[in-house]
Amino acid sequence: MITISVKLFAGIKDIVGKDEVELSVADASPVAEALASLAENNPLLRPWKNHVRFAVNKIYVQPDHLLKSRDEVAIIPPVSGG
Amino acid sequence: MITISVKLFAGIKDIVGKDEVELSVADASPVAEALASLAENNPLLRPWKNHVRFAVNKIYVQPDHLLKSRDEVAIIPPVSGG
Amino acid sequence: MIQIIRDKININALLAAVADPAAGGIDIFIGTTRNHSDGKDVLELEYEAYQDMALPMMRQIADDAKERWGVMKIAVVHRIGKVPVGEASVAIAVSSAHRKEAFEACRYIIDTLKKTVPIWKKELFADGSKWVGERP
Amino acid sequence: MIQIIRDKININALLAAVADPAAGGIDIFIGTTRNHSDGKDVLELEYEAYQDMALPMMRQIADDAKERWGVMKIAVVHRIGKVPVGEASVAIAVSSAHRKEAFEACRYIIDTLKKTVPIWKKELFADGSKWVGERP
Repeated sequence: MITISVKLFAGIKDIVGKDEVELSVADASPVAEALASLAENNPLLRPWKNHVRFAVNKIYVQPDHLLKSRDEVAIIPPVSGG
Repeated sequence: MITISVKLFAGIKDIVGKDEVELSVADASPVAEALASLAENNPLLRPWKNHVRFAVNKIYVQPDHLLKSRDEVAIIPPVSGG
Repeated sequence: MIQIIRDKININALLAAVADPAAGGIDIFIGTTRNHSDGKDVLELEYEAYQDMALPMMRQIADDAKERWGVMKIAVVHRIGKVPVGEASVAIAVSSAHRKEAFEACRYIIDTLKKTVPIWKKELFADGSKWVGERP
Repeated sequence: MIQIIRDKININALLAAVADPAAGGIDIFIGTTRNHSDGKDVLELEYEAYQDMALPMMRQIADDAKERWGVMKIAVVHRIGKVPVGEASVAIAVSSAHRKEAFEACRYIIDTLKKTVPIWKKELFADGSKWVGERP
């Protein structure tokens, strides 16, 4: 298992009630596992699966991007800046 | 004959040395006559014939637009505002 | 706000003139005097206008843009007289519900103004001056 | 000048940042908060950013625009936290030798920023609030 930090924003942050959580996941898990893992305990997160993007160490990555220990993951709901 | 006022700008004003002149032209002369009439006494104006537009009473008109007494004519060299 | 002025253009005044609580975006174009022209150093610019014709034309161009793009408010200010290098000679602001229309209307206004409105620019060099624009 | 700030955006600071004696034009886009959304009155907006990612992305977008259009200087400032209706949430300024490139680069930057940079907007109504953007 590895430890990753997961940053949360906007609607997802509101559902979880925190802007950052630490997770333990299997080494070389796909980044999408960060959301799946949180959704296990929080059904409200499940419908978000197809509406978010992921970033690892501040760069957008595909959902199948593999994680390493200490990665900074961010779950990015649809952006609305500007 | 009718009397018209002719406003001059930019390079044409510099050649004539005035920003406005009064001219007497035949009634119903085309507006292009305003430049032709000035050019009679000032050869430097002759090459401008195909480089100017005309306005009568503050509206662009074609060179064959016919003049009436007291019209305000303007000889408009190529504009360069902005 | 459609003006020809001799003083420095105040961009905040244009912004205030086009502000609208229903606007989602404002596009502003500012034309500034450049320090070179055809490889020569420009020391200063001087603008002259046929004001009685230029002002109604500027108003008409703004009205046309408002109708064509459905934008909210438009400000067009042209400075005349001497304009030091780097300062604004013209500024246009357009507010709109959506940004696409603000950009397109603003670009239309400056393009049309430059092509049609009777205003002239003279470049002053160390060794003389020259009215800008096609000439014989 | 690439910034995410909590205070009111100062347009004059952006103008100063992109001023260049060789520039012929500056295009500025200002995104302002609208007072209605889907027929409801918006009282206030609140923005949140993933700053550590948003800032480098804003820098990259500006660099891409500079390379693609050959423009001179670019300023991009996004405000976060509460933004009253009518005030600027984002401002982008681009200076360029020629105006076409300033308009196109400015439009590219706001379009790309809105689609990609991790910043979120929440609308506050009399009876609640809502994060803007597609959701489940």
